[in-house]
Amino acid sequence: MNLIVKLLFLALSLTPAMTLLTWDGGVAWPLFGGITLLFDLNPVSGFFLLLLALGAPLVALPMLRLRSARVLDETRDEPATYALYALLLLGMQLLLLSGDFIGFFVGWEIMTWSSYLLLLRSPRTNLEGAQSYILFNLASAFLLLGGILVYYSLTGEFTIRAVAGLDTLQTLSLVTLFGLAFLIKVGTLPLHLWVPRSYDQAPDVFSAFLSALMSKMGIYALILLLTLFPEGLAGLFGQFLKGPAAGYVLAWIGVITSIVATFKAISQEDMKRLLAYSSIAQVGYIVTAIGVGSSLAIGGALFHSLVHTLVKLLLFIAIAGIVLQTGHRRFIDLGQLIGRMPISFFGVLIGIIGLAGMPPLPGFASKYLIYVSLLEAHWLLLLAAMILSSTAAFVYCYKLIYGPFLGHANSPEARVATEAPWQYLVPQIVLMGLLVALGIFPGWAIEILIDPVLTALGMTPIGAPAWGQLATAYGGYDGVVLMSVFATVFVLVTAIFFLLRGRMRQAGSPYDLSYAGEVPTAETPLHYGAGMGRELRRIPLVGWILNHSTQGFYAGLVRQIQAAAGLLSGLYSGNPQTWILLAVLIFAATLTLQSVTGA
Amino acid sequence: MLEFLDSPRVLHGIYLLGSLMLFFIGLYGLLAKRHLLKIFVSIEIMELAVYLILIALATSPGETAPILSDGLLTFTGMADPIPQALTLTAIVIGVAVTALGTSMAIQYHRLTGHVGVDAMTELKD
Amino acid sequence: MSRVPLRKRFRVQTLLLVLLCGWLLMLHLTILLNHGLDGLTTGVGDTLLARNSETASANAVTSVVVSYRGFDTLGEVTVLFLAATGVGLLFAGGLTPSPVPRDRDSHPNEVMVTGTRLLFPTLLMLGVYVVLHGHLSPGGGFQGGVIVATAFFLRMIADPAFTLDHARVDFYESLSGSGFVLFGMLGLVLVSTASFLGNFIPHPVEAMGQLVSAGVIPLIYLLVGIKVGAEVGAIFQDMLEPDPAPDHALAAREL
Amino acid sequence: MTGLLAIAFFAWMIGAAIMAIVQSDLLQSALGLSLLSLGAVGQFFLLQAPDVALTEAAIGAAASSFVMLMGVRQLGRTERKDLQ
Amino acid sequence: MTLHFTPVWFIAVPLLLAFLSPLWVRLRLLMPILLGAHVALFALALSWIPTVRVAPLLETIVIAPPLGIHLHLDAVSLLLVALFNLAGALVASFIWLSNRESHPFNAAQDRLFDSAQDRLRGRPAFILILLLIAGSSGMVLTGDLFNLYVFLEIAGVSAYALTALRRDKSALEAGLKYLIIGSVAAIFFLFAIVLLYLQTGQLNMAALARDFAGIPAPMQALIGLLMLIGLGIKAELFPFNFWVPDIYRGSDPEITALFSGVLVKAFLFVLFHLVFLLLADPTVARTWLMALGATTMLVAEAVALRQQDLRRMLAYSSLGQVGLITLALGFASEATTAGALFHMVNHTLIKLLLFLLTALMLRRFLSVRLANLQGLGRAMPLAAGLFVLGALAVLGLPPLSGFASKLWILKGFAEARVFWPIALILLAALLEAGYYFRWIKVFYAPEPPVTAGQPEGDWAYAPLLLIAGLLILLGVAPFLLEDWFVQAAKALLGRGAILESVLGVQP
Repeated sequence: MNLIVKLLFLALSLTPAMTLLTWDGGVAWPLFGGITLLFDLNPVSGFFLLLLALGAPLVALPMLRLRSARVLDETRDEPATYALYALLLLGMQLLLLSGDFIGFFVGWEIMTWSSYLLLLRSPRTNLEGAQSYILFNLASAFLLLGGILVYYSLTGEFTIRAVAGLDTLQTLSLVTLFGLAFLIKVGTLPLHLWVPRSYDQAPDVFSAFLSALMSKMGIYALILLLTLFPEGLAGLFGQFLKGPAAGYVLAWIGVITSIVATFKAISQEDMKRLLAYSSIAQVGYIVTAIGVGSSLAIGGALFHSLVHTLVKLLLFIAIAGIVLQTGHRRFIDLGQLIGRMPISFFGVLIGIIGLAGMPPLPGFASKYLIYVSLLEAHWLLLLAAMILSSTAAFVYCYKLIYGPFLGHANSPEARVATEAPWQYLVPQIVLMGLLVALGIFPGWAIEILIDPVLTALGMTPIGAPAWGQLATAYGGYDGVVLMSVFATVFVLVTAIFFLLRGRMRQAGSPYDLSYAGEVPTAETPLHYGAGMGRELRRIPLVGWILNHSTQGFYAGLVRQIQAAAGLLSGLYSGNPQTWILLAVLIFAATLTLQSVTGA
Repeated sequence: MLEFLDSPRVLHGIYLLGSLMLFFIGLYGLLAKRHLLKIFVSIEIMELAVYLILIALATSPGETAPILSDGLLTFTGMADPIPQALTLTAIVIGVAVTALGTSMAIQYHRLTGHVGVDAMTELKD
Repeated sequence: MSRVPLRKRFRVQTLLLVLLCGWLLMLHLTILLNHGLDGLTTGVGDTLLARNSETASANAVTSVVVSYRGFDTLGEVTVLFLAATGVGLLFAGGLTPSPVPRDRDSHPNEVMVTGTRLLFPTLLMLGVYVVLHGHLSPGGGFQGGVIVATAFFLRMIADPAFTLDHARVDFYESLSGSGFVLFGMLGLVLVSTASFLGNFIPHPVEAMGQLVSAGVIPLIYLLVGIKVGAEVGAIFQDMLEPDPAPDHALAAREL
Repeated sequence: MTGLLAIAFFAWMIGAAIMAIVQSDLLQSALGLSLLSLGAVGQFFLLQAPDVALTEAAIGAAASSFVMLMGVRQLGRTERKDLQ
Repeated sequence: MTLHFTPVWFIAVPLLLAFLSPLWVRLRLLMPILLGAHVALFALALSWIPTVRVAPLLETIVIAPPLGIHLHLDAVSLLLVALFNLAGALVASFIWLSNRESHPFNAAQDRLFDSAQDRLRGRPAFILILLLIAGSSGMVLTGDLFNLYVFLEIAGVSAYALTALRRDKSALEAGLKYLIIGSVAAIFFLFAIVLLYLQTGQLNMAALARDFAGIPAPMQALIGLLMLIGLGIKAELFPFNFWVPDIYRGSDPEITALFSGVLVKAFLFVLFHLVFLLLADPTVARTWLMALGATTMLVAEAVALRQQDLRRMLAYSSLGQVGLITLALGFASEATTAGALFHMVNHTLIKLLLFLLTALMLRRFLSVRLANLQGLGRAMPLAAGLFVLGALAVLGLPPLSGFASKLWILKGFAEARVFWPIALILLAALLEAGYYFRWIKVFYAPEPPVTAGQPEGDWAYAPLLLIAGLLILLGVAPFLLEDWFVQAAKALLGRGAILESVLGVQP
């Protein structure tokens, strides 16, 4: 019985892939009053559906083992989880396939609430986390609906297609409503509050899905805006340097998001929170690229989406495996897992290389495209800021690999942990393979995956001289060569390491501080990751960023609304005479008004 | 001497004034008195005032009761029967509601010992 | 000492309420005296009055109440029925835990009991008369029904041994109520009237003023009389029956 | 004549209504209500509405007063016994 | 002698059944009759759809309008009557199917009150529920103003008595409050009817509509205000709806489901029916009503944020939806009206679902305060799941039916390029999400709850699952009923058609 449920679930997780492969022709579903839902596949949605098709089964596999055998839990509510996951996939497919805004909204909402209910499945979810997730996402959805209705009132239909002949005010209101909605979903800076909380509190495997795939729906929607306004962001306020002025604002939003999120990520003590902030930062890059809006930039954005999906799936699943096996999530409790969980180690290693955008892996290629597009637009300040954030990202990447895998094991569980179960390892291996393959053949990705999308958007395709090569006007590289060089170097270094390993000094205990002048106690956090945030706060600007958060603003807002509610609820006092008196007073006032004005 | 009082407009005016005074005396009682029975009394007074307005203003002086008796052969020159019928109905409804309300008040008093509306705070959150 | 400001405040509140009501009275008077004085010139009432001989009921109010607006009357009887149900619900068993028989404030004296026994049939007769002559003279089902109920009520007050059988009251209530609806349905079903509450019994105008006239109207009024009598009687009895001593012990335990 | 009678009845009724509302002895209050109903009976007779008058007498004066009396018996005679 | 199926059956049959209730008690048929009557009347209503589509059905009682009373069955009243009887059938089946074990109350309470279910299965409850629905149907059907008042009182008195059904302190308090405020509302309404009659000499609504314009303006305003107060109290509009949470909190949730699902809808219909019918140019009244609706919605949704008792929370949510419906009906374009009628149907179904679930929870935990429902999702997974479904539907999230109706309303506003109601509706929905999801979060808290009461009967879920199925079906395929709603909206807005069909004159 249980097995059948699980197999069925796996089969369901393959539905996006099935849809992608077997889709033929559009489907129309009449709703009412002339509203017809149109579903069809186009290159843009096809690209994102590909991501979903890739990710869905890879997340589904570890979902089969959500609880470790050590935790005794008598409730068997997995079928509900599976059902919600299937609903979520359904919603996302609806969203991607829909050719009209109502279908888009339906998919968007199904995605929102089913993911919220999945979020509640985690015992770690607290009220603030859950509420901020659903309220931000619903705010986004309602803004979207507002935008859709404005669109409808302007065009008289719900079909998603280019609108023409709007004046600035109309365009601005549309762009603001849609843009805000999508930016909330993407999680850019002032609107990101829900992201770290939910990625942190969600069931560990599901965080992978949230970060890797759901945030991409926001990206898809932002790109959709380009379809809606073919003259792009440039049409709104003209040019700034060599790029669109409106896009310049968007690009800065993206870059600031990525800088702040990067520093936030560095200061985290918790693996999942770190990954959450890193997600925000990475999505910030994509937003920047969309802001640039040139074909190179959009290509870069799409490529980076692809890479980020793969990387975040890999990292979150690997981390979920660690959490499953050890029960710990903070760096300070972990360490020395390199020997005990080697495959996870490689997973994280490959993941952070991709995340940092270092050369042999495709993260480099995508970031390279974005840099080049910024150069093309002559937005050099932005380029510098982005490089700053990109560089700072190395720090948290390093933390991610050092914390759990190297150093000392700081908790008993970490000392006895074994490799994650196969459900966690298979996706990791697949993802590693994909990342390496993409690293070798960046040109293939551009030609096969990205260029059709660009063509469909009406942009010039980037093109690639060969499958292994990436070429831009500012130069390119050959992935095959690069990968060979790095692989050779890696093999050499590893070989040397193992050859020399016997002579290296092994630290006996975590408190063996031969080089320090002080005697630690058991409370001294000797772990590398500990206290990094504290030190970061000494840097003037970074300290300011880390000390301020939007949380206070939203908490204040909630307090104000609650106070207003309390004030209003005073009206609903329980005395019938008060009710009657109020009614009579209103009656008298209106009648007086009437007789004064009417006479 | 006081013939002018019997002219239709004046008569109607008298009834209007009197009934409205009754109505607002009832309203005052409804708003000022806390005792449940007093509230029901006030409601009855208000209802009565409304019936009076209806019948008084629908009847012109000189009309007879709409009943064929003692030598009357046709239904002419009679008071409008509809307001009377409506009032009949409304009186019975009013008394039914009062009876129900009083029963509730009695039960409420038995359970809590309270007799006033301002003591009803059980439902407050 | 501390009561003075309280009382003062209380007076201010009263004053304000009086002012509010007075102001509303003023407003209503200005509107109504300006626009509402002329009474009715024409309306459905006059038309109905002119057509009243169709029903052959000497009492035009009765024909309106029972026939033309019989639907209202059915609803009104239903409201009374609902109120009786509600009162019965509220006073139904379970709330008077003391098994002691009813203990009145004062025991009725012999004169009163005898007097009531004499008055009882007279009142009953009067009630029945008023009901049966509803289509001829003032009065009818409601008034007669209440008179009958009052007769029983007086017996109940005067004579502790006298109680109404609940089941029988229910029976009359049910019979008369369903009879009313069935009469209505019969009017609907019969081709000659084809209207709910239609007057399907022949009612020649010539018979107007006689006891047997106006077709279905006296029958329905009789049913209304029984119904109203039973409802009001039930309400009276329900309100009279419960133990007058408020059961504070029970209430206190629940608090 | 009608007008005078009407005014007299109204004086009677308003007095009864004020009595019904202001009296803190609830028995007096119920009595006020009956008096008010009696006044209304007179008014209805005056207005050529004998049916309504009879109804008001039977239902308004008798039944309604009875209901009030039952209420007074159960709730106590004084108005403000728990509201001081 | 033929069997005439006429609208009068909707009223006559329940009355007959209620009057015959001692017979059903003896035959032990109360519950089957209660269910059967509503199912039969629902089926009867459905069978009329083709007829009514052609022309409205006029049922004369004794004498033709405008002299007498008539029942007016057009698309919109048919819709509402069908809805009311459906709601009655659902509640009846829920009461019937709930299990029979008595409450484990403490001893004192045990002596005081028989168990909740037994009370709901008794003869008084049978009569009151049957007539509550009949009264609401009558209000919707009748074409005569005073008859409307009578039905208003029938529904009102049943509602007062039903509120006090539990006979404990809170139920009696709620019943008394309801009775007082309801009577005051009825007096105001009656006063308005009296003035209307005195001014025009008519009681038939169509005739009143014809003659209303002849009334002097100050009088019109007075009558309108009196009606607004009377019906505003009954229909739960903002400055007059302070009684609602107390009453909903004090009565049994099964009963509250009917108040929120049936009674309010009937009063809303009456209010708008009168506005659209009496006023040839209802612009001013519509503006007022839209403002009232918007205020009702926002205030209720804001206050609901702080509620700790599920019944109170649902009461405020109900008020919020009433505000939304008022806002949409007040705008009175065909799309918003159709959407609002659709939303009425949805809201009835949703509130039935939620209140009946509350009844189950109350039975299980003896309290429905937020703190007592921690971890409900584990103790009653199906109930929690259905609650989530209901919450999603009331918030208007796809693919549930609330979405379709809200979209319809919003689309209507967008078509007219009026954007402030859209913004307010979306803001209100966000506030609503704020509290519904707070409750859902608490339901799925990991700590298991303390169970004190008895387990719910499995069969009680059958009507709830039926409602859930309907919500999904109407959400996925609203086109099934689309035509009906459009017809109903046309009927509600079509003043001329009503005047013509009743009086035979062109306005």
